[in-house]
Amino acid sequence: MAKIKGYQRPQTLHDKPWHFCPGCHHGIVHRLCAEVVEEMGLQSQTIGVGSVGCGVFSYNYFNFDGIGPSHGRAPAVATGVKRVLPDKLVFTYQGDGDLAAIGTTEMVHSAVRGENITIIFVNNTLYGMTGGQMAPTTLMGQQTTTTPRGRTREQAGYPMKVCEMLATMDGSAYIARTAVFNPAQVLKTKKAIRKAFETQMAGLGFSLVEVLSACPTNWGMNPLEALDHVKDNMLPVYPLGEFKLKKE
Amino acid sequence: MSEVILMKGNEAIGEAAIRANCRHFFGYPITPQTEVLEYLARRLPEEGGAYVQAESEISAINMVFGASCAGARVMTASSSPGISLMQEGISYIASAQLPAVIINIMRGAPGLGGIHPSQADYFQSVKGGGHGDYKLIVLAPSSVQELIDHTMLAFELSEKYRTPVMVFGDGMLGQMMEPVVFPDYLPPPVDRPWATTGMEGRGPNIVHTLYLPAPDLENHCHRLFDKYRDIEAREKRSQEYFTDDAEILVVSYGIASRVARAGVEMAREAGIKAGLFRPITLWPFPDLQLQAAAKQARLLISAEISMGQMIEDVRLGIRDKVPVKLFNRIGLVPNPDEIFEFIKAEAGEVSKIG
Amino acid sequence: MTRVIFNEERCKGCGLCIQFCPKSIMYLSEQRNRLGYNYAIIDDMAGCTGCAICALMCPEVIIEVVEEAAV
Amino acid sequence: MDSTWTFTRLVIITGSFGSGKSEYAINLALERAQTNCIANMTLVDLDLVNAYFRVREVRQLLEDRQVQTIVPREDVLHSDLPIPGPGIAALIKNLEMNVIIDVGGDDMGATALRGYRDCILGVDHDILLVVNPYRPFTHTIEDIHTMKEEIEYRSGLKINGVVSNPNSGISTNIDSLLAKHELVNRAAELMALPMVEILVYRDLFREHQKLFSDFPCRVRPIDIFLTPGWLLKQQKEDGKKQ
Repeated sequence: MAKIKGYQRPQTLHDKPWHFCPGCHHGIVHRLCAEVVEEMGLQSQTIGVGSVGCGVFSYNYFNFDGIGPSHGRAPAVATGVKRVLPDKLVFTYQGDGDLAAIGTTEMVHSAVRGENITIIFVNNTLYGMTGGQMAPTTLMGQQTTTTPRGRTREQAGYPMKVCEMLATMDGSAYIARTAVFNPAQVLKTKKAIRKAFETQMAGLGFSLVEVLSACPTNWGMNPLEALDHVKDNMLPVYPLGEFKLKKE
Repeated sequence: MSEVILMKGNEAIGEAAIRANCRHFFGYPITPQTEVLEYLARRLPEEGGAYVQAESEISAINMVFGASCAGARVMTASSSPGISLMQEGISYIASAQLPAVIINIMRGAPGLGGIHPSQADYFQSVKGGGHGDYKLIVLAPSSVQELIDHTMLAFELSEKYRTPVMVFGDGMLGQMMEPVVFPDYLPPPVDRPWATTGMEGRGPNIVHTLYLPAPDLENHCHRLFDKYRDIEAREKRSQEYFTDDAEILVVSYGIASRVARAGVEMAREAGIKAGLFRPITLWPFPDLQLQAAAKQARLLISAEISMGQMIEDVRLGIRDKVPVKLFNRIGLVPNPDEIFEFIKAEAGEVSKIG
Repeated sequence: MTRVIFNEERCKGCGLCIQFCPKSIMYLSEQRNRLGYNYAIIDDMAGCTGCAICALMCPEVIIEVVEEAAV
Repeated sequence: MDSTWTFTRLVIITGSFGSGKSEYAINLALERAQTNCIANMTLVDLDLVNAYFRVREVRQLLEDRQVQTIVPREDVLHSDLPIPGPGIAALIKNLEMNVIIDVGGDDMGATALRGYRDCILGVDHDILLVVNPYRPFTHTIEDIHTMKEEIEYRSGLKINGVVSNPNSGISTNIDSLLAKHELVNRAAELMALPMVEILVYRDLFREHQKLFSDFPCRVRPIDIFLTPGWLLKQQKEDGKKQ
């Protein structure tokens, strides 16, 4: 009885259960990163740099070398790794609090330097780990524990658009925003991650893939409602697409 | 390579790092340390190394964290306000048990302070600085030659114990020029089986500092402190001048210890039985050596360019058996006359007590 | 023939696989697994085309789709 | 060898970091003001790249000995802000004034000269390169040549004389001094620049006065102003022990 692969869990993921809530998109994005590493044959050549937030345990799930840095500093840590090991695949996995708030400096300047690393940026418009506080990417009017009456311009300004900003940097080589709210988008996200990793392995410079993601628990929705929320409310603010594509 | 060459302290640190086979440096400009960066920006590319001017000291120390994870011999340098920004990273480096060398060319503080020499980061570096239960080996050179020797020693100790080591200088040491000789010495290379270099031929390596279950954290801290006890047992270093019969023992480190030595020599010429005890490691503090050096002492003087920080370790070290007084100046390196006058006045007091 | 293998004990019952199954052959079980979730199951395995969209959407990575050659 | 060098009224002193420019500038200014009784002697601290050991630290001493100083204004005097003192351009153009400018080290320091280039070119001037081959980036003839070209490139000005300062601090002895002076000589020849003078610590000069009395170029005994005396003494004692 021959067994042919239809879909099989990648070797680049340890066989252990996630800590994520039901319907959390972190699981999908983790899996896609692992699949691309495996498909590119880079398991033994990859160093993943985690973050602080719901993605904090990424190094426990990925079956390749991993580092747990402090909050927001992953791009600096990845810079250090990459300058020592320029031929390896070095990527960070960061949420919107980690990347777009406390880690803004590190993110911007690794793009400015054209640091040859990849950032996988999971944007779910709030701080998941600490229980749903406002993030720089929180939508206008969105209720969080620190914007109990909804985000207002007077109090907290406007959502931060990471891709649009980083695409203006000469050092960035591949910048894309994707989502995972349906199968087609999941495939596009995987393709974008692959392009980002390929950009890095070709030495073209800084790459970032922003994945619009659901946080059903903190949004107060069931997983299916959360899919619609991404589609209906996040897409108008955070349009999908490739914002930068450097070739050679 | 035993040729004499005239070097500024900050340049000497940079060249020492290169001679020690350090090929990765991450830093941020700040007076009076900037020449370390400038020197390495010029020299590291010549040696095939990587130099990155980070966007902040916070980023610099985290680049050091990453480079050390990747198995490199790595260094950063800054001065007091910049070292404050690095404290978070230092705590992580200590917890993750990564080797790294951090140079602090101290300047006047608190706040923005001034650009003049200072020793006011003693508490910060010796007593913690970053969050949590950890220790930092702190070496206190007192000459440009020792900046070289201690930078090399710092690499050796940090790799031997997998712990961050700070070389504790001040603006004057960083800026002054002295003739130096680079020793024929190379910190021995150590295996780094824990490094995250890609899992070729092995399982995944993970470097992290998160221990959520309370017993895990407790065990982790005990492991760290077992190591620190080992360091305390082996690595206390100090130097002594005229301590055999010293009734007044000046305790001083770094640039201040050189002034103190001159002051002690003046006191000796004036017939006062003064001596100098110079801690070379500030942590671990050489308390046993201090006790031995102070066996004839009736008074200890802690001479520092701070408002009285090391004096606490001097008191602890001598177990409060001998009174300890403070001699200090802020914003400048004192003149030996000043220390001499202080010793002379105290000697008068001591003799009155009989 | 295609077979979808669930690691039912790790299913958190989010329902994304069910939502996107083009053949609508999946649903949540009345039973709860050891984690306490109603887990996803397939009623009519013969109707499965092996498209693996369920695996594509599953955030838990607990679905494997295999083809078993006829003996 | 040119041993009869005469200085113009504007002497600009350049060189690598730590070549001894500032000490030379102070010694030269004092000699010209006191021994040669040159009036209106002014020393300009244009070292905008160092934070310590600058002419400004001995400003009082200089003014007590008839050398006026131009240093950054009081509120930024002890900062690391690269702000030149006031009125330098006017000073350069004023033919009544005798001026020595102590420039910061390397091409980085020489950049500060660029802004004064046009007024410098309008008057008679000397631009001297102080060379100490014991310093890391002027260790070889090639390095010295490169240093000269970098300074000229950044300042937009031409160096017209070399000052030899072959010292390794307190460990300098007569043999090492003469050996490295020979290297500076060869560098000067290669660059087709005259040797203005050689700088020798005063005690070494005294010790070997005879040798220096018929030296092929002018010899200037040098006093040290910017390193504290106690430190020099200690360095000397420690040097002897080794």
